[in-house]
Amino acid sequence: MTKMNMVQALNSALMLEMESNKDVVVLGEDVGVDGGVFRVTEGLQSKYGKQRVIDTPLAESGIIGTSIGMAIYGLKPVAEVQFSGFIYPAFNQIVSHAARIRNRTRGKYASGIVVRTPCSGGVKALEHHSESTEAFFIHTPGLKVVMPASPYDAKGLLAAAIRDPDPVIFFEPLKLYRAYKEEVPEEAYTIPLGKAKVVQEGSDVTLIAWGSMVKTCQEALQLNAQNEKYSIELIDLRTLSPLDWPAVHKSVQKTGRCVIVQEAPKTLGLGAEIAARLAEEDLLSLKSPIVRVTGFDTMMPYFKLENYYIPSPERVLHGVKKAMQF
Amino acid sequence: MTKMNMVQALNSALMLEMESNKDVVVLGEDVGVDGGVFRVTEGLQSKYGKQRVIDTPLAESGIIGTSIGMAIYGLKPVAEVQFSGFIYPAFNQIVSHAARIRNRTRGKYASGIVVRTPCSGGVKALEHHSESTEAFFIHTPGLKVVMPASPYDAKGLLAAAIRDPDPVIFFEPLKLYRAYKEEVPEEAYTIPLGKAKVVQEGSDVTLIAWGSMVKTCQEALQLNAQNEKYSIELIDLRTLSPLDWPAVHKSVQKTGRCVIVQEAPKTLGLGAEIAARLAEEDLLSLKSPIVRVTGFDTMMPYFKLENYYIPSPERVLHGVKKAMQF
Amino acid sequence: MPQEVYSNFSIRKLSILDKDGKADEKLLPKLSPAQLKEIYTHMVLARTLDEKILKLQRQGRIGTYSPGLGQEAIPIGSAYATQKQDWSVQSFREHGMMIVRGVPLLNIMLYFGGDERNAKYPVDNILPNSVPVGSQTLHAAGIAMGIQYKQKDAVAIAYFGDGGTSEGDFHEALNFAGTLNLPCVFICQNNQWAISVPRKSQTHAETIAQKAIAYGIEGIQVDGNDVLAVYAATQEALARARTGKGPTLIECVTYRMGDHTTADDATRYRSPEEVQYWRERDPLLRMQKYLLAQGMLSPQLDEQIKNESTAKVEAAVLQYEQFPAPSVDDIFDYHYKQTPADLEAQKKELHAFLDTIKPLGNEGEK
Amino acid sequence: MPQEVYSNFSIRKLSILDKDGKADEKLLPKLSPAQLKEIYTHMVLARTLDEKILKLQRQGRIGTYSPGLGQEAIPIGSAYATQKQDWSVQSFREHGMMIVRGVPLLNIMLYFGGDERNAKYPVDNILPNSVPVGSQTLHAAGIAMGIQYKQKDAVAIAYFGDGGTSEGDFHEALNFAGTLNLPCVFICQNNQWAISVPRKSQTHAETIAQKAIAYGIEGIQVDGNDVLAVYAATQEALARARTGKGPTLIECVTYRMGDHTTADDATRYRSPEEVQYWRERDPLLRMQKYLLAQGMLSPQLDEQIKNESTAKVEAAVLQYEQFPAPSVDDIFDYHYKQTPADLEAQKKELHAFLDTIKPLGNEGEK
Ligand SMILES: Cc1ncc(C[n+]2csc(CCOP(=O)(O)OP(=O)(O)O)c2C)c(N)n1
Ligand SMILES: Cc1ncc(C[n+]2csc(CCOP(=O)(O)OP(=O)(O)O)c2C)c(N)n1
Ligand SMILES: [Mg+2]
Ligand SMILES: [Mg+2]
Repeated sequence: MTKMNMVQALNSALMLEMESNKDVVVLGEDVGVDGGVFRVTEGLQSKYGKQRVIDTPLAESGIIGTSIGMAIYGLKPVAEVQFSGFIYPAFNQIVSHAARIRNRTRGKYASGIVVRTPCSGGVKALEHHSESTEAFFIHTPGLKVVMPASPYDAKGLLAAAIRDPDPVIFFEPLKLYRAYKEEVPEEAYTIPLGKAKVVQEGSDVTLIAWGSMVKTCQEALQLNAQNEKYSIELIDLRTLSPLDWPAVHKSVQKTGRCVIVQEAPKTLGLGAEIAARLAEEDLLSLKSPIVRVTGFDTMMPYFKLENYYIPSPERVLHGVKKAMQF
Repeated sequence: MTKMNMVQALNSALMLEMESNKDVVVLGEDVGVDGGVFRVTEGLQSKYGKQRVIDTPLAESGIIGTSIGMAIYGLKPVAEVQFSGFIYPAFNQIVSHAARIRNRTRGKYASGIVVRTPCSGGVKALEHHSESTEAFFIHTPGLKVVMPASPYDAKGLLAAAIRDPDPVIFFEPLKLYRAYKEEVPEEAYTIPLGKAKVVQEGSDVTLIAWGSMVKTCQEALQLNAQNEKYSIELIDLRTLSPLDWPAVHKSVQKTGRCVIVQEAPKTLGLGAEIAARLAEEDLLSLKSPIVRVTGFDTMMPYFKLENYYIPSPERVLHGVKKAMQF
Repeated sequence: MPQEVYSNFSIRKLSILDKDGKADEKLLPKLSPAQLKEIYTHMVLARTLDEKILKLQRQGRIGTYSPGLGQEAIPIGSAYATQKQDWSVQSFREHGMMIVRGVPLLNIMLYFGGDERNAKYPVDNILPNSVPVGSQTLHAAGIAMGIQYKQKDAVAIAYFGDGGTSEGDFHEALNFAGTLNLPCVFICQNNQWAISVPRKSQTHAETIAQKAIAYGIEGIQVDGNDVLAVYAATQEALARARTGKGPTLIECVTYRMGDHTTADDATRYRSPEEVQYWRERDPLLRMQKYLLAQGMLSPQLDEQIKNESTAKVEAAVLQYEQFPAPSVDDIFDYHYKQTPADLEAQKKELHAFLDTIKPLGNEGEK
Repeated sequence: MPQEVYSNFSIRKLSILDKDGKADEKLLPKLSPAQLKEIYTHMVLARTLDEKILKLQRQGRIGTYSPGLGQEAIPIGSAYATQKQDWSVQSFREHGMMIVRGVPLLNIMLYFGGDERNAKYPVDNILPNSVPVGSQTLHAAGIAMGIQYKQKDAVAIAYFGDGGTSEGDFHEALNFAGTLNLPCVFICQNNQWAISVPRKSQTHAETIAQKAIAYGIEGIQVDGNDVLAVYAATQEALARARTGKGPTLIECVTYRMGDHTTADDATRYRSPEEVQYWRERDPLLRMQKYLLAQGMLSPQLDEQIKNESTAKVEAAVLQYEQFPAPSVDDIFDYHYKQTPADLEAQKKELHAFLDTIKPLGNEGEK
């Protein structure tokens, strides 16, 4: 065990998966000599060579389209899109091909690529560098979508994504990259895709979050511990598609209240699907209306105002109170 | 008044808007000499010339990107994307630019383009030709999203979209293009964006649909009239973003039951947002769980199986029964 | 402005059989009479299949179809130059390539019959029809990256139309291929039209071949109605790619003799004279004339080849029409290696609903 | 394979001031001494601003910054050739263009201060920074379509980097411009690097200029550290576009003397020798030497220009730092011409929440 931040944990996962599987190749803009603009791929090229860690031309559709080709050929490409706000040029390749090759060929070929991409705000970046774009991919059949919330999970989930036979969009909340360190095993391990984590148990209300909002919720729990002292159950979804519905269902069956925290714009963010499922399947268990604490239906504002956009611990607690005081 | 099918109604709207506003230009693949592969733009080029009705190279990002430039310059481009399954190459231009130019320049410039695109299935087309992609755009702040369900609405909504100062993604359900004719005024008129239509009043349950699902629901109403005879209120959303929430709210307040019918994949289709809003704001009025009757979380199957994917009148009624018999 | 010329570039052009089937002897590729007859036989089969599917479509027995009429020399000449380990990445007008590489006619028909089971080909290294124009070129580049990484003796061929060269993905594919020196061949079927848009409205470049210059790679323009020229140019490009000398863009100049698809009516936008001009340059007739003149083909043998083609096609039609309907489970079962629980639940729900009603029709089986 | 040469193409190259500031007299554009001094003054101001913002960034007084250090000749030389009605469509390294065209320094600083109010420029026909690489080239093409439709005497200029030429949008923009014969000029700031990726890993083409051949349009390579060559080439291209003769691709060869942005550390991937080589080709020093040698500039005047620049920049910094914080309403109020009801409700909800807590900090005002 050693202390790692999320960048180190991700880097460790890449190192180990490349070590154990010669078919894993890494490609993207600046992933080679520079080690990625956030250093997640640092040291990979010097260890595994330029044929396996490829600095591509600046073209996201090219990166994903060629990754699909490599996956069909039998390799396991781990592509980096430098920021999730730059994934859109590759949208056609992801939605029309990566998500569909297996189905289109009745399983003869598959495009089990991993697309790593930093996401979300909170680090005072320029426009397009702080986007929360997960909903687009959750709505797309054929993909899996993952977003870790801690260094430990990041390493285990990335390893699982790389070993998974299906295409995975792997979001890395850049605010968490260097936010803190925790104990992370040096050896390889996986955390199963599709399984949420109960971060804290509670009985009054279920709080659902993913990515950097998990940490925000943990801060909200601390505020709560000082004041209201509600018994809050916090769930970190970890995998956003397929959703761990049983985990959500079980918790809300218990608490009867649900607050969903999401940084993305409100309308048709993942919170909508969770609320809808609850309204379909758990209506009678609900003691109070579902509450969504989210970004607004606007673009992420430039950084002068981003802290008003991104749900804060205070805003989360405000939402919890709303659910509790109903 | 004269009888028009939806293609004729849309064509009439384009003819009239081009007539009254010299800044309206039409561009896309095959929109000129050929009049569009569905003939929606038929006769425009011979009437308004090649400078105003432009057959572009085969490049959707190019079509939308140049439309944005024209809109910034002060024109009103009405771009056609040949099928909504081919809108993805333009996704970056739509999400990163069309939706944002006004905000980015604090209103100095705007990109009030109209993107017309046929959508949805039911006509035995090839892969990618039957997609329901509206959710991607509803989740994107800065856009408006419209989908007419009748010839009359198609003409009025397209005229309104062209006169609207904001970017509008205008979906045309291709199954309805020539499905039937109805009385449509020959002169210009508009139907306001953002307003739903109560197609039929009822008191037992609210049925919400858009695009070609409205017709499917109308067929379900006929089946219902023969058998169960529930009092069903059918709402056609017409504009999907911004959503006419007051219309939905008012109806569900009255009926206490809600069935949402959508052809798109279930997860994070627009139905999710409507259900979520109801779970947030109308929980106490709900007499039974929300029901979503939708496409599945798969790609639209090739046409041999498409009739099992697209909600049928029978499946809609099955959903209504589920809500009523709870 | 005064200037200094910095660099010069040139684009080559190749044609071997002229429109009357006379060959430029010194350019003839090394092919035995048996091989030449085999190529011709493939062309006849492709044409026969094309005409048959068009008929089926008119009778409502198959869906929208994109004929390859008049373009047979390109997929067939190029595929004939490939080796088993090479990859063919098609667009949607390369049925001739599938024929050469051994994809059963049944699979070709199933695709246009709206049946997803079409694309599980019993032969390898061929990707299915790719509808989003231009996008498949990147898959070929990616496969070539795989070949390069594994140091294999194979090449990836991408097919696309003149319209396809306008898409951003075409650019990115050629740029990746040039920059990474990939074993890749890009074959443009320049059939003069992208639905109703003529070649000159696709690009202001005089040739498609010269687009190679933008990527610092080889480019050549070939008479695309000359199966021997297509074969020779592909052969050369494959050899170049196989020996690490990088990618080639081959522009094959041809003509779409039919409508864009059965949903199209080409008389709306082009003249009968133009069609007639190209009919006189038919790649099949040209090869036939050549073989007859060389004594490699007799009218009797020709007749026999045509009869055999018809028989093959009719047999495939029978197979197609007797093919059992797909199961509705097929909608769900191939999206993931292991179908997620929620999707399984959706499948169950559909079954439960179907149990409540009579079947919708004979399109599928539950 | 035997061959016939089909077409020949060539690419021109232009350079006027050599690295020591000596001019090729016969190539000199017609510019008065006052104009030459004005160009130089713009260059000094751009450099002064750049250095100041870099300092502010290190002090945490402004956000991530993309310096234009060493590339001043391109945005300034090209913008100096424009007329008021022309459109400038920038990427994110064209501060010099904004200076020439009259955008206040305050606006430039506000952008990097994360303040959306930056881009409401008081001067017209300049689009704001465009971050998604390559995408803005299509906006320039679209504006040119507008100009063409309205038959106006204007031209749209698009700026982008060497990296930008790899994106599909670049391809589509040049292809639209060529095909539709648009009044458009494409200016590539080829500064040898796209973050850590060197030019040769962007494309296998020897020059960026030769990419013009793919679109059948004019292409020229220019010494991008020579403000007079940039001016002359732009002038020529603008005249061509203005008279209906179509678009031009201008490759300006330069060097990114600083880090990619303040978040980057270029020493990780490039050698000090390379940087030194280019430092000796500094566009600013070159112009200074030329003007001194011509007697159009004296050391005193030079000093004065520099002092005035510093004063302007300091004044702008003061403005920037005293600029009132934006209102949280600004998050909501500019997405639509008229804000939809649901969005107004979200704004209200935010206000209601903010009323329950103390302010988060001084980033914004409710
Ligand atoms: C991205 C995309 N846009 C539009 C279409 C609709 N479409 C199908 S084929 C075609 C024309 C293709 O022309 P070309 O590339 O020359 O190929 P050809 O049909 O001539 O073989 C168009 C516009 C599509 N399939 N994909
Ligand atoms: C579509 C997209 N992908 C990635 C990025 C991240 N990024 C910003 S600048 C840059 C390099 C740009 O290189 P170049 O075009 O040569 O311009 P330069 O920075 O050298 O001026 C990259 C990769 C981006 N802004 N947009
Ligand atoms: Mg074509
Ligand atoms: Mg650069």
